Amino acid sequence: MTLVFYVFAVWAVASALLCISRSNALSSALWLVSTMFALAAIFVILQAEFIAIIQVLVYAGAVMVLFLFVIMLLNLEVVPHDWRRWRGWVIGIGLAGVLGALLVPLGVYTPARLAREVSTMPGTVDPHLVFPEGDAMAAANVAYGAVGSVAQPLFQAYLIPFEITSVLLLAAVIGAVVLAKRKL
Amino acid sequence: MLLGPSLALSAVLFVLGVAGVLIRRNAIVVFMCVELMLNAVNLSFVALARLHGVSGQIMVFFVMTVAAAEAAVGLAIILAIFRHTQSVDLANINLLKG
Amino acid sequence: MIQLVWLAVLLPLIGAVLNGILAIRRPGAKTAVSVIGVGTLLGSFGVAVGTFTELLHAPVASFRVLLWQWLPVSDRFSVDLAFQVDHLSAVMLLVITGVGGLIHLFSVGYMRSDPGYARYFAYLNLFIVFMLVLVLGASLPVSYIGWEGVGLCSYLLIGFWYEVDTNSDAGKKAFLANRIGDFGVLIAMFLLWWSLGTLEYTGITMRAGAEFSIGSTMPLLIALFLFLGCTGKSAQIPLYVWLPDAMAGPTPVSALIHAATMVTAGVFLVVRTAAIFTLAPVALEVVAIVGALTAFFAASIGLRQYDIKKVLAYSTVSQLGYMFLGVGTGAFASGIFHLITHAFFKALLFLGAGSVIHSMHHALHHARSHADAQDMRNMGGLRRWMPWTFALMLLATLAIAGVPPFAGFFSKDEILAAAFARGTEQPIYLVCWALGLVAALMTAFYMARLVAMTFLGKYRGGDMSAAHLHEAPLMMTAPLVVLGALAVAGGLINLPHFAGGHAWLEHWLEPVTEVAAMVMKPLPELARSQEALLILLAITAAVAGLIGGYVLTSRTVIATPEHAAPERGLWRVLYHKFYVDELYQLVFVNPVMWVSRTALWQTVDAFLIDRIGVGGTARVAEGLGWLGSRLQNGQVAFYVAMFAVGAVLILRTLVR
Amino acid sequence: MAAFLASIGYAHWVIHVLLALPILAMPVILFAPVKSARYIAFGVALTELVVGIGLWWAFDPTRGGMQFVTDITWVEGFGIGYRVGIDGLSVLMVLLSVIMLPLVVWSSWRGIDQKQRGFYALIMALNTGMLGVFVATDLFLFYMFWELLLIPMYFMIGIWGSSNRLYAATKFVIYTFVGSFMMLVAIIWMVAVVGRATGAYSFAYANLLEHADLLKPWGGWLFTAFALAFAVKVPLFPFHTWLPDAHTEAPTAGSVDLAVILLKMGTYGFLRFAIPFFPQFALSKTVGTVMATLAVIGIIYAALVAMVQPDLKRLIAYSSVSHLGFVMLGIWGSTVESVQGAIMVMVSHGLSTGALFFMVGMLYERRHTRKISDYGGLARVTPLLATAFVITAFSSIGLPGLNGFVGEFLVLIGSFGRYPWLVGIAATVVVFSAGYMLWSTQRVFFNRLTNPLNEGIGDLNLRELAVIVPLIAAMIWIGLYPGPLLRRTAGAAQQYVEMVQSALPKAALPDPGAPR
Repeated sequence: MTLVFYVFAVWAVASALLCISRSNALSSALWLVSTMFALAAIFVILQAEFIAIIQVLVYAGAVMVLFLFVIMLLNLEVVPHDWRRWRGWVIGIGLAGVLGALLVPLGVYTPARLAREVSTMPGTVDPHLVFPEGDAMAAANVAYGAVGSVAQPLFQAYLIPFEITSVLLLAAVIGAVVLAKRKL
Repeated sequence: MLLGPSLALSAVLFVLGVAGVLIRRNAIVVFMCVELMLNAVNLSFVALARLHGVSGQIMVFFVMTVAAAEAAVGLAIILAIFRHTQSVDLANINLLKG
Repeated sequence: MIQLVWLAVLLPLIGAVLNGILAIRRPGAKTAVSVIGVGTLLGSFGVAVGTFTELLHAPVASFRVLLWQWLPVSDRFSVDLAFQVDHLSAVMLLVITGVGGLIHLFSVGYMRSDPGYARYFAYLNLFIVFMLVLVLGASLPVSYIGWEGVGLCSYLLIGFWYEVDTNSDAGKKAFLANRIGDFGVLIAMFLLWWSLGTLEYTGITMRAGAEFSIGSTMPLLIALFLFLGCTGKSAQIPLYVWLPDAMAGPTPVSALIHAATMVTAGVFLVVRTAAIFTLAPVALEVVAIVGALTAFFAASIGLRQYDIKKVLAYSTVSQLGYMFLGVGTGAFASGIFHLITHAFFKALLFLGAGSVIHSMHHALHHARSHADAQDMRNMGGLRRWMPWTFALMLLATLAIAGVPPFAGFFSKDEILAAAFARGTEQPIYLVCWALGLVAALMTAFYMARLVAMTFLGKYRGGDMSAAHLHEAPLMMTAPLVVLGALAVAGGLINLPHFAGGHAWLEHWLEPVTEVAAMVMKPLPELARSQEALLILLAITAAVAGLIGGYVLTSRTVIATPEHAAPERGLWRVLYHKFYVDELYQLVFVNPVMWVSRTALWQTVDAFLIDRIGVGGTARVAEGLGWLGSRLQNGQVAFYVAMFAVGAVLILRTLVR
Repeated sequence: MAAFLASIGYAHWVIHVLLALPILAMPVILFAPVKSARYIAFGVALTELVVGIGLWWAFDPTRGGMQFVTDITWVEGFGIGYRVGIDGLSVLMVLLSVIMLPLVVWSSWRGIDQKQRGFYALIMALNTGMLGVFVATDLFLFYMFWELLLIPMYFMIGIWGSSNRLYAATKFVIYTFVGSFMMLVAIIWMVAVVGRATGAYSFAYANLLEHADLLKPWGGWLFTAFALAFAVKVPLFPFHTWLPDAHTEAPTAGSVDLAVILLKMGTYGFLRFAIPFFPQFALSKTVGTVMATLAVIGIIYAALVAMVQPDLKRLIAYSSVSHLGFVMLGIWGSTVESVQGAIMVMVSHGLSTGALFFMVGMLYERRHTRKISDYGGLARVTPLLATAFVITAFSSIGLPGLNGFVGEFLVLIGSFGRYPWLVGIAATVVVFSAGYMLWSTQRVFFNRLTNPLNEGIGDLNLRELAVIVPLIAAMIWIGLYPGPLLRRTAGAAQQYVEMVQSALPKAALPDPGAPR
């Protein structure tokens, strides 16, 4: 299982790197789509099947298509060097490096270690005791199926945010129409 | 069970996203890098959802809707700017300044 | 009558107010104004005579008339507006109201044709009010009201014809010089109150002896500061510059203020606070030296002046020097005696000059010539047209020169004798005596020169104007005659022993000066022979000066100012008053002006505080604002970088 | 008279009426027709005068401490109350502002032609603010009135001023505001400290004064905060540059109010708040010498600078800086004579400088210029104005027999004990003040009339005379018979000096020679 994870991980990182480095906007868009596919796969590995599907359908499908559409619409000629001057480069890489140095070590966290830090009782603690929700999710997964286990809390506990997102989307649509149309 | 590595992967992707935003001049590519960063965050959400329960996945769900909305509006703005200045080069879109 | 002494002050005050109203409302009503003006003066002269006679045979030497509490601040400091009527102030009261009255009478004639007639009398009455307050004041602050009040009136009167800039400048100069003197009196008052706890004259004389020891610093300080005030008011060496310029005022004003009354205020103050001065022998020496120096110095300048009033002005400064010399030697009575006699003959000289100027002005006006009515070089031979004025002026000249039978001789000789007597112990007084003697010679010389140039020889003013010359009207010559009589008889007041008298004034002033006399070593007795020698010396000096002056002036040909040869050498220096005015302008006035203009106003105020302080803070705020605006430079990447830096910082703190 | 006042319970309602009347009059003036604004304002001013004058008899000088006291809690939680009262220090200032109000309104009869309603409403607001400052015995109420004053003054200078009025108005407000916001911090700090120690939080002056010793550790900082706020208002030497600008640009009414009352708030503040709260620090050797030296520098510096001013109003502004330097010297002289002298200078400076500004305003109304060089030889054309100006000029340079001398003499002789050298230097101002005043009088009135424009200007009319004559009468009355005024402030001055003596070691306060 972990071997498959690493394959997809490498695939995702490689395509992300290429997405940044391609000078042609179209190719970098396509490479981004490929990272999304890699991520979808990883989601499946992490037993979040519904999210994986959504990732592919909504994110890769809709959003990236929108990007491609806009890139095509503007048919930008390939800018030979799309990079910023070297000064911008140095700052960019530098900051990214520092950020990476801070974030990547988080990878060392295993559930057990996380549990120990979170729980106040001394001594090693069983992660399952500290994070009961994880098992409950697994049970729900089994009981209502992959989609059900997500849908059930979505329409009960998180109903209000759900409605708000619909309003947000409405606003976004109107905004996009107003901004993009030449004359109303 | 894969928590550590997926967090590390999410960190790397996030950092690449940040680098992309800082380096690239093309507005749309910068935009895409932002999308990449969002994906990285989604990954860490999902990874931790294993521990913290389904609320992690719901967060991803919401992140995606927000990302979609943001992409739509962002691209509309870029379109409007492009129509005005025939270029998407971020360096010389700097009217909004002190 | 003594309790009603405030009437003497109230009457001229009412006169001043009434005339003031008339001046503004109906300046034309000349007769009403003159009646009020002179009437109130005669009234107060009557009160003065009444108080004097009552005081003559009053049991007590001094009376305190309380009007009201002026500054009731606390129990340890409460100044009453009270008048002190004692032997000294009664005498001064008589002199002021007497001579003042005569001068009021004279100015009725002199100022008749002047449009500001009512205003003039208002100021003159106001002057008499303040002079009386000064003399009668029971404490230093009350005298200070009079002290500055007379300064105010002299400012108003000198600058009476304010249309001409030089006149108002002269007025301002007089006031400022007086103010410098007043500063000295103020400091003396503070020192006095903080050391003796009282400002009343009686209190000071009583407590001074007990509190201070002879020669200690406090009385010396107080005395010197008081003397600074006196030099300002009585025009002594450092601060005399304003008196010659004060001649810009109408002549009766010069007669009243700058000869008879105001300028003697300094001598009066010294005698009044004699107790303090005697406790500081050094201060007395300073007074004597300054007096003698001024006498000599002013007399020398007087030798070469051509404006008749300027000559008399310098003569006044020199005679004041004599008074201070007299007081400086400790013979206070002789100082006051000379003050009185000087008031008589100097007022006479000034009024005589006034008549001359009046008729010259009248004549030149008719002849349409723009010659200066006061310049002696335009006059000459006026004897024929103005016999009365000539005779009286001659009389006064003999008096001031110190020819025996006249008043001047006795008072001046007494001062010189006192100086000589004191000189036998302290040699410094010998020098003063010598200076005094030479000054007497010079006084006689320039007075003779004055008389010769104006009255003798032939008339230099052109025959056109000669036709209109005439003797001054009776109204003006009457006061002259009275003053002439006083000038002659003045000596009787204090006829010294060798001349058969019993020095009445000296005994009269005993109660005032006895406290001082106790402290000071009495004047050593001069041997008969020495005394006779002194008298002889004084007479020869007087006569030699007179003859010299007459002979020299009548022999040289005097050219009218237009084509007079420029002065040369020593005469030029004398003519330009040793360039003292220019020196003061250079050393004091200009630097103060420069300092306050550039140093203080431009740099400190406008630049330092306004530009740097206020403007500076404004610029700092503006700079900070500009810095903030630099952050929003429109570059999206720059904003994201800022985000990233923020994120890094937060993470650094959290992750650790 | 006192009996009559007691019969109508004068003591209870007088302060509230004095404060409320102008505020109530404001809306009436604003909504009245333009022509009648002046008359309403003048009517209110007269009633204010009639009501206020009663204080002269109602105030009982023998009884020390506060009179006409009222204490209504306003904000329960913080102990802020509507606490007012008058004592020896403030009775003269209240009377002065009450007397000045009708004169100010009447003097701007012709001068103000546009937006009259706004102008008179602002005068009313200004007057309430002024009275409020002097009667408030609650620190919060005091601070509120203190800041309330800035607004009307800002508008008055800003709208009706002359050429660069906005610069002067903003400078005035910012200068005062920067100075006084530290004071607010200090007030709150004090109330907090005292509240915490005694349990009850209250802004009352008496309560804070009682526990003043609790504030000793912070005495230095707190005093500096108060001192900064008041020094700007006084104006003490380095903080005075706003005054000449504010005066030259303000309309007559504005600069009279500014000169007569606003400047006194600073010195009143020192006497009432800054020193009694922190006597050990305020009157210690170092602070005392520093403040006294600043005061004397202010006296001499302002007099010297006044000598070279081309503009008449600016000259008078600098002269008031010099006069107020005397008040500061008097306060720090800390003897009964010097404190009484300081209060007397506050009153007499108000009269003489107020009169001077009125007259310059009248000249400005005729010739619309303040430059001395534009005038010349006016004595022939306007004898009345010339006589009035000369009398006021001599009163302002301290001629004995007029009001200026009384205050200055008492200040100098009172503070001579503690600062002999400083008083010696300060006394030289007698020469400089004579210098600048006579020089300007001569160039305006006593020289040849060359400028044809000056030919036509008319002399004072009846209205203007009615403004000036009472002031001159007051000057002569105070000059010759200041007894009643001195008696009224004696109690408060005595109390102040006792407080000083208790706070200072005996040696610091010399005593004059063997008393009478």
